[in-house]
Amino acid sequence: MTTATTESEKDVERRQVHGVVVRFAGDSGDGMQLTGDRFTAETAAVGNDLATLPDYPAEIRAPAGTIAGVSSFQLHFSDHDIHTPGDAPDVLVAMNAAALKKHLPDVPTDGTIIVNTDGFSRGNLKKAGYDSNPLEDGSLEGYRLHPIAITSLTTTALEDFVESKALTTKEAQRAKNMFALGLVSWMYSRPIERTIEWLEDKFGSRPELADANVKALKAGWNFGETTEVFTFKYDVAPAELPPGRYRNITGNAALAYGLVAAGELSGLTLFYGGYPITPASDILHELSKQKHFGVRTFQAEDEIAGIGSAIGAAFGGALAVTASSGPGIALKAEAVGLANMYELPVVIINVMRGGPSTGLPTKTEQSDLLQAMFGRNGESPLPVVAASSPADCFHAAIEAARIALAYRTPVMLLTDGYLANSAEPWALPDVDSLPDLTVEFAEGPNADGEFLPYKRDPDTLARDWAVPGTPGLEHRLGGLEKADGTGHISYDPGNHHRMTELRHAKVAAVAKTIPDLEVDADTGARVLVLGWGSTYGPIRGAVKKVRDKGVPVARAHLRHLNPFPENLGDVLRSFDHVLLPENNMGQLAMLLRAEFLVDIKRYNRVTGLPFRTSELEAEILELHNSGGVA
Amino acid sequence: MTTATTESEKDVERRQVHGVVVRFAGDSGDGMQLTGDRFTAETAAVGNDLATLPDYPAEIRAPAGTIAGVSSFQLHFSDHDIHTPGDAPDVLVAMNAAALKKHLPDVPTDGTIIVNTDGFSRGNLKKAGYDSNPLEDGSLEGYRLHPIAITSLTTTALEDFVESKALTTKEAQRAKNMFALGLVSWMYSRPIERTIEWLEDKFGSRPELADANVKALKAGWNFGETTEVFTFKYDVAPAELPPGRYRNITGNAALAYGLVAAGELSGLTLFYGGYPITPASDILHELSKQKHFGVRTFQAEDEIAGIGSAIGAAFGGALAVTASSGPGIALKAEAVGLANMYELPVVIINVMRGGPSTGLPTKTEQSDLLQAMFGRNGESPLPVVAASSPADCFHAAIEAARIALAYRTPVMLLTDGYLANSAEPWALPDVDSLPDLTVEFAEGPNADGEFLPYKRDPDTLARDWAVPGTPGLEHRLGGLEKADGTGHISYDPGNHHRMTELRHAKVAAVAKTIPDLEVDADTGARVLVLGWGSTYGPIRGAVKKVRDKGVPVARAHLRHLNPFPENLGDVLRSFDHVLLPENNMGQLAMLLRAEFLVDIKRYNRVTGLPFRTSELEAEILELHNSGGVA
Amino acid sequence: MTEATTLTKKDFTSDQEVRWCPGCGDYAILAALQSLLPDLGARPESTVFVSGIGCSSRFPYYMDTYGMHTIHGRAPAIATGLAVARPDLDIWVVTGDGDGLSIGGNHLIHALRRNVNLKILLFNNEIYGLTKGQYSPTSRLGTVAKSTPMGSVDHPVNPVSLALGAEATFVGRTIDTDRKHLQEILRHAYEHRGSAFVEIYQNCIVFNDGVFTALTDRDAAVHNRIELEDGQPIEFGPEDARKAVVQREGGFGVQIVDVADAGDRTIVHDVDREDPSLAFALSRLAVTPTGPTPIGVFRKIDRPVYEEQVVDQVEQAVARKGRGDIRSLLESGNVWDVT
Amino acid sequence: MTEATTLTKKDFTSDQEVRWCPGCGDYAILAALQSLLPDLGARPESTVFVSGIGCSSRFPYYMDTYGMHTIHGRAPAIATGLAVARPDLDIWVVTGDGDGLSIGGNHLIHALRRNVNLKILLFNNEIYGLTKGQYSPTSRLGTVAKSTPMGSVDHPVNPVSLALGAEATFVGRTIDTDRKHLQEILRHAYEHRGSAFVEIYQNCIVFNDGVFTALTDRDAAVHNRIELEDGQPIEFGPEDARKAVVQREGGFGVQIVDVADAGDRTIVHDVDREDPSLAFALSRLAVTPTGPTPIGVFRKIDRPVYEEQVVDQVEQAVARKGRGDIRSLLESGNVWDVT
Ligand SMILES: Cc1ncc(C[n+]2csc(CCOP(=O)(O)OP(=O)(O)O)c2C)c(N)n1
Ligand SMILES: Cc1ncc(C[n+]2csc(CCOP(=O)(O)OP(=O)(O)O)c2C)c(N)n1
Ligand code: SF4
Ligand code: SF4
Ligand SMILES: [Mg+2]
Ligand SMILES: [Mg+2]
Repeated sequence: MTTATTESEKDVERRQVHGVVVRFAGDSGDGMQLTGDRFTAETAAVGNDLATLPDYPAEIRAPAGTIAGVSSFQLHFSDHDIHTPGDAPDVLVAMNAAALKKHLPDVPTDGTIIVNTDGFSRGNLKKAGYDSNPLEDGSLEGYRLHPIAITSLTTTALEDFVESKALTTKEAQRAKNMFALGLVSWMYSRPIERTIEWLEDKFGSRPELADANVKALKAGWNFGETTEVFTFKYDVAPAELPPGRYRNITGNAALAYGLVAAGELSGLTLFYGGYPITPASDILHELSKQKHFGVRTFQAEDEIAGIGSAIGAAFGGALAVTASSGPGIALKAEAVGLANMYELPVVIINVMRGGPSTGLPTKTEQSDLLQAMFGRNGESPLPVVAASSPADCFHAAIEAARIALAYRTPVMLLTDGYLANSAEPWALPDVDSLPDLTVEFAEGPNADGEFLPYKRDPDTLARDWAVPGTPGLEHRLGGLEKADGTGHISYDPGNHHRMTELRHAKVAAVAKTIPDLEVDADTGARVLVLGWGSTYGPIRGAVKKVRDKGVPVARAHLRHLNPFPENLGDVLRSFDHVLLPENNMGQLAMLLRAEFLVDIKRYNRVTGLPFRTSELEAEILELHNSGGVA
Repeated sequence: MTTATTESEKDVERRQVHGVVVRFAGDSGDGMQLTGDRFTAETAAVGNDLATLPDYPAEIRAPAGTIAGVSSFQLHFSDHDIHTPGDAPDVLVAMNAAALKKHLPDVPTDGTIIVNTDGFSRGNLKKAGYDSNPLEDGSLEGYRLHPIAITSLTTTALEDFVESKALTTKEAQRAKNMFALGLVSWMYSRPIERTIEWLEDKFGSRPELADANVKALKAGWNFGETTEVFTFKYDVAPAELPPGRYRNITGNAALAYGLVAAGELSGLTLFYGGYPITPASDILHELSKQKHFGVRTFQAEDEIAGIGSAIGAAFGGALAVTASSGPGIALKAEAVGLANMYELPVVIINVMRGGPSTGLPTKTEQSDLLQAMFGRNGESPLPVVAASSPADCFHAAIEAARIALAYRTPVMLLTDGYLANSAEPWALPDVDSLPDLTVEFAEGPNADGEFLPYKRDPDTLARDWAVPGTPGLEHRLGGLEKADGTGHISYDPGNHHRMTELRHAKVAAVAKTIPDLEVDADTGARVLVLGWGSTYGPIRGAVKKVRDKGVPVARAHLRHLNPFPENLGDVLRSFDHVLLPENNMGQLAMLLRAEFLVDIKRYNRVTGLPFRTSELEAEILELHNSGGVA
Repeated sequence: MTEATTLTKKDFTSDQEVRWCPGCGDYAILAALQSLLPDLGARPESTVFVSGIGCSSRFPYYMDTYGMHTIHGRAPAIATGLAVARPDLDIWVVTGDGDGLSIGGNHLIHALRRNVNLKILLFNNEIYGLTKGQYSPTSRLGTVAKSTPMGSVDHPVNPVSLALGAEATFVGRTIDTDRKHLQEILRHAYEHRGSAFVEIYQNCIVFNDGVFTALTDRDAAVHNRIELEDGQPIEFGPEDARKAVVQREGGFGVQIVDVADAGDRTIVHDVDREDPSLAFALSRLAVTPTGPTPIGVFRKIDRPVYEEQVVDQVEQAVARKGRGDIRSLLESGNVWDVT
Repeated sequence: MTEATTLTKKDFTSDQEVRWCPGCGDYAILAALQSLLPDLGARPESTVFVSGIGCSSRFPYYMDTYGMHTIHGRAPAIATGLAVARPDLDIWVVTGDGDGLSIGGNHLIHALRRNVNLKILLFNNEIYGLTKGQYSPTSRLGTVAKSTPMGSVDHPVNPVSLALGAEATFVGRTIDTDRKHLQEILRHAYEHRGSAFVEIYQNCIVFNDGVFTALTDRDAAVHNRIELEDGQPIEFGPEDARKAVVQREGGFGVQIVDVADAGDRTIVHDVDREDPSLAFALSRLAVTPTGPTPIGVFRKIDRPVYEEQVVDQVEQAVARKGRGDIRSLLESGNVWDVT
């Protein structure tokens, strides 16, 4: 992990490393997510490539000091291209006993552990379920352990504030996360200037809090610099990223930006109707800040009203969007069918989480693919698109909007809890290169002086879209089967079969406008690792490891899950083995087997966490070395 | 069709035929469904085998006299085993011009047509879209046409009633369907005594109406007997049905009876919570009449409350049932997931209709299979059972209840609009032969003095079911992932994967208690015709036709769609071709291809109607004669 | 169609065959609305009818305007999205007692409290017509219907009380066959800015004939129709048996007395008071319309319209930050350049 | 546990760690109920807590009774099924302002109108706590929350008014931190036969701290708490500034005046009048609890309980037709024998 080169500077030795995984862990109230976010920002500023994994307890605050209450944030940064937040932390910062207890199993035996000894009171130990103090009973032998009284050091640093009553003791203690951040920033040579600016901005209305936090931050930094505890610090050189302008972005933010962009690119008003649900709520939050783009957000009374309002807005000529997570998508099913029958564009986003039922709301999973495909009554096909990385959510959103608008169809866009909350550096796209999504509304009769709302474009099979306000094109839509062309209610047997086929054909027609699946293959590769969605990072990481061992392998990643790219069957048949890792029990595998009658080697884990590269590496190697053709 | 033998009796010749298909068609207000029902009852009394196909306009009354307003009822009866209501009517009774216009295309050119000439006024012709009167313009040449002024003959027969003001003219006219029934009953030598009794019973409170209807009925009969119009009548001998006690039954009634029986067999209170929807409402209606079985029915405010109430009742220890059709099942999806997580028995019935969306509410379709399998968020497997004929709904309901209770799981039971409303003679089962469904509730601790609600039976993997009121077993269920055993909330990664696997394994375990798929195969059969659900009748009919041609063929029908019978893969692989006709676009075919990687020849039609035996016959023959192995 | 044209009923009548049972109350409502719309100055191209599922919900097909026949119970939600996207349109929602109060009750109350500019017509026939006769949330106790062979045991809901409890700004009630009254109430609803909820007693001749005879039967009606008129004392009944609605004596609420006994206690109707208590009390005079029953406008107050406020915020944001630009959106937050 | 044992709070306290934020109002409600239940004579084995999703809906986990943490908004429907299947149980529903009034509003009003024997506690914190702070249907206008950076524009709903509009037979309101009042209202609710709806003002210290200070801040509370007590004149406020609730002068509804000016017009509270108009008018004194706000029992009337009537019909049917028998069911209608 740390192929260390050393140079010395003053009495602190500097070691050059290629990549590090740091995990901050503490109580929900300890501000670990914020610490992680700031450390990420500092790291981005250095120019490293990075990937993050926030992990917080399910929605309710658990009692302070318990394992259930532990919140953590992991950051992987490096001087080269990376794709995952890292399998195991090189450095664990544990702010209390519960944090140590929960995360220790993930730390390799030679890993570094920084513990806040003030979080190891008798009460803390008990709440964490420790019988004896691990800091004292020798159970941490082998680890590079740094026990530091972070809370006390912080309050000492902030004594003046407390004495002058500018701060309560509690407020002073709460700055301990900044101490930890300062220390780790020193360890990895991260600049803290931006964090200082950020603190000053954040606490603008309470400058004493800003000052105190800055002081704690600096105290942490200085603690590293001045004490004997740390005899070396690390440097991680900037990664050689392609030139461009970069920012960090989480999946949900990128998705929201993609929707805003799609609104601009289409020239339509962006309408978002939705009901809060973890982990999709941030899309609503983000969009509600973008009112100056003309975005209209509607927090509906439930998910059905969310998609209902979107359908209404689509009828009115808006770019209509709704988002939710699995349980909410289930509720939308009937209305998705209506959009299907209406043949109106609606983008439906599912930020997938652990299921079934309420499941694991804050954890990631890919188990709603078949729901996306089949979770409605009747033959109700719709295009399905998936995003593969946090930044990719931007482009996936635009692609979903493109299909919806061009084909007049509801489109299901799949992301997940991991993509939603993780961050990565994003090379900002050239805005001028984004696709043109403009739509032409019907403005007059389309058939001998009449207007037939179900008259179709011969290529896309999209029907004409006339919006209220257009004189002469008055028409009525409904969920009952409609006569081809006129759109009137029809119970005719032949018409129903024909319309059913047309709805399928329209979705199939999307394939003509999607690129062939690209395969990144080594010569001699026997195994193709296929992925979709958020397994992109872990698969790339694993494939790199395999390649680093000199083993040839191939890799491909699907953006479109319905319809598939036209070359997919050929691709699958051109390798001895196809390995398909999914964070579900084999949902895409089922679709592929049914479609192409090819065997697929499944690798399925539903743990609420993304794959580790190491487990995938092992699977690839095993398959590569296995005999014969599957 | 009518391999006629003739004998003479008086001046009316009697012809012996093996089977006849009669279709009554008229305006929604003409009482065609009632006429059909009575004709069915008479036919059952004669001991013929029979099958019916009611077909009425979508839910709203259409304007009188229009094609949209035509309602029809088809009855197929014979002296041998039959399985379908017949492809084409031998006799069409058309009460007005619209009825003729709509149904004429189905009548073979040598078919018999009885028309009510009073329904061919200028207005009638116009509403039906006739430019000239088909009774006069020669366009019906070739058919055996019997133009009869049914309405006038009826009112003439009832003159006295009108004169004495016992009846209005309108009421007198409304009895015309009884005239038609009397006539057709005469034609086919059906006894009308029971209908007379029935009329007397039905109009008990208005004896003058009963008398009038009886008089019209007899007038119709006498018209056949005395006029010169009909020179022969037909006899259809009783079918050689297996000995036993018989009754006619529709699918919805049989289903309701099966549920009542399951309640009795399990010793649990039957609770039904549901919201009306075509074509499932009759299950609620039927059950609400069975209160003397202790059945508690709850007409909920919507479908979600329907299944919600069922889940609550199941927690309370009832045999809990909900039913709906596609759109309503879509709404239940989220709650089905909850039942899945709770691992409580709930029988969920989907009487499938044409989709997507509101679709074709009164028409049949099999397009909700994949919704049953996958229409929820997360990995949420559940057993799926389908009924194959109206009477089979009784046994399918008991089987669904058996699985639900034994495995503590929601079970999806699929029937469809065709099964729901069609009738067939049913050899009543021996009540003592019905399975024992008794359940043991947990009554005390199950693990070292503790009660673990998620402790499982090692065979079935069913968890222990403790109901409120039991002291000491207090426990809480929830939709969040639960720890194996204790059922407490658990976010543990490994536990989630394990529980996901357990939920799959539990459903898979059902396979151990279901019989192997039976194959009805001729030696030398190359083609296996596989079916599920209501295609049973058409497939049997088609297979019989193929066999009658001396072509060997095999046939098998699935009751269990998840899990499959254990021998299914072997069965599929043991024929050159598997033909799978479905009233959807290939849903079971997809599951089979994915599961067994075998090619399946699909035959898919979604017309809102059951298959015709002739189209399936043609498919089978074509496949049989085609080269090679698929 | 240009602004200049004078429109007629025909301009609002579609070419679709009307498919209700002969004698259904829906016909009268349809005809009344088709002939009223031109008078109101409505334009077919900027009018949208949105309905759920039910006999009543077939309504949009017969109007030559834009229309959406949606899914069961969801019309108010769908119409809300349309209103937010297109505040320029005239949007009518047509629903039934099952569609709007059973499966769709929640969307209804939320549209009302938000005051979305929708004219919501609830055709109350106290039955599920389309599914052939099950009792509904407005069916009176003991209703024997398909699913209640021994009579219903659910206490019915009073749509006017419910709407008032849900903060509705406009609440009215009228009757299918009284074309004049119906058109008058619909006119008031149309002219109200915000959600207007109108309960229309509608006779289902097939499955629930005659439940409103207390108000529609000529002889009974004179005794039972309490016509609410803004600014007028609430009196009703024939000249020789005139009644008045007064504050309940020695208590709270309203009660009916002979005019002679009312003295100056007769309540003067007042639709635009902020406090809905009077309107609510009036709605309690008849839990179901079997006796004296108020019809007319119960409440009509001013409150900002939901979608206008949404658009307002958008405009304010644009005014404050300038029209958004994708490039600057992407570059918001910390950016860095790699060269 | 046998009948004889005297139960204590401990018998109703489960072994699960309570997971709310420190300082959350939910703790007080939990403790109050755990200690009240033994007093009421409730038994853990015949008590069931049913909740939806939300912070408040975690409640069942902490009660050592039977419990169901269900899905968002559906608790009243699920509890209704349980009640119909098992009328012998004590069933409590715990819900939030989002769970019970946003997604679940419809199930709530239907449970209330049916008068299912459920004790429904709505923890109103005017916010979505669990999803970290979006405004809710009870949030006051202009609430700046995660999804409303420029302030909410939806007019809030008043849970008490809504429940009354939905024909509820018991409606009460109380406050998380006033243990005595809370327990008293819960006792009344428990003793009521039928649906009892209790709105509990509950402070969300993290996302909406202090919205109820008008009633919880000691100094403000004396001026603002209008404690409704059956049979008592409605007066409130400190001795030196005592106020009374009277019929509105020259109009309809209620208003607040100085006691001195009230004369004999002070309204005497009366919970069991069939007409809910007074209760409704009282609920309008405070659309949101920023000033004088009534708490206590608004309404408590007798009406047959839904599930008891369901069971009644079953018993009547058995009495009339005899206990059903499958064989005769199958043979009902026309049968014939083939030999
Ligand atoms: C999701 C769903 N559930 C149920 C139905 C069946 N359904 C259609 S209309 C209706 C009730 C109609 O009653 P109402 O709203 O009063 O309208 P009416 O027909 O009386 O005008 C029902 C239960 C449906 N179409 N969709
Ligand atoms: C179907 C569904 N939609 C949305 C959510 C997300 N969700 C959980 S609780 C909640 C609202 C909670 O608010 P409230 O009922 O007021 O409870 P509180 O947390 O404030 O006690 C939401 C939106 C969900 N779990 N399920
Ligand atoms: S069933 Fe009733 S409501 Fe429906 S169309 Fe017929 S009369 Fe009208
Ligand atoms: S978020 Fe609010 S309501 Fe939820 S536990 Fe915390 S303080 Fe209580
Ligand atoms: Mg109705
Ligand atoms: Mg809340």
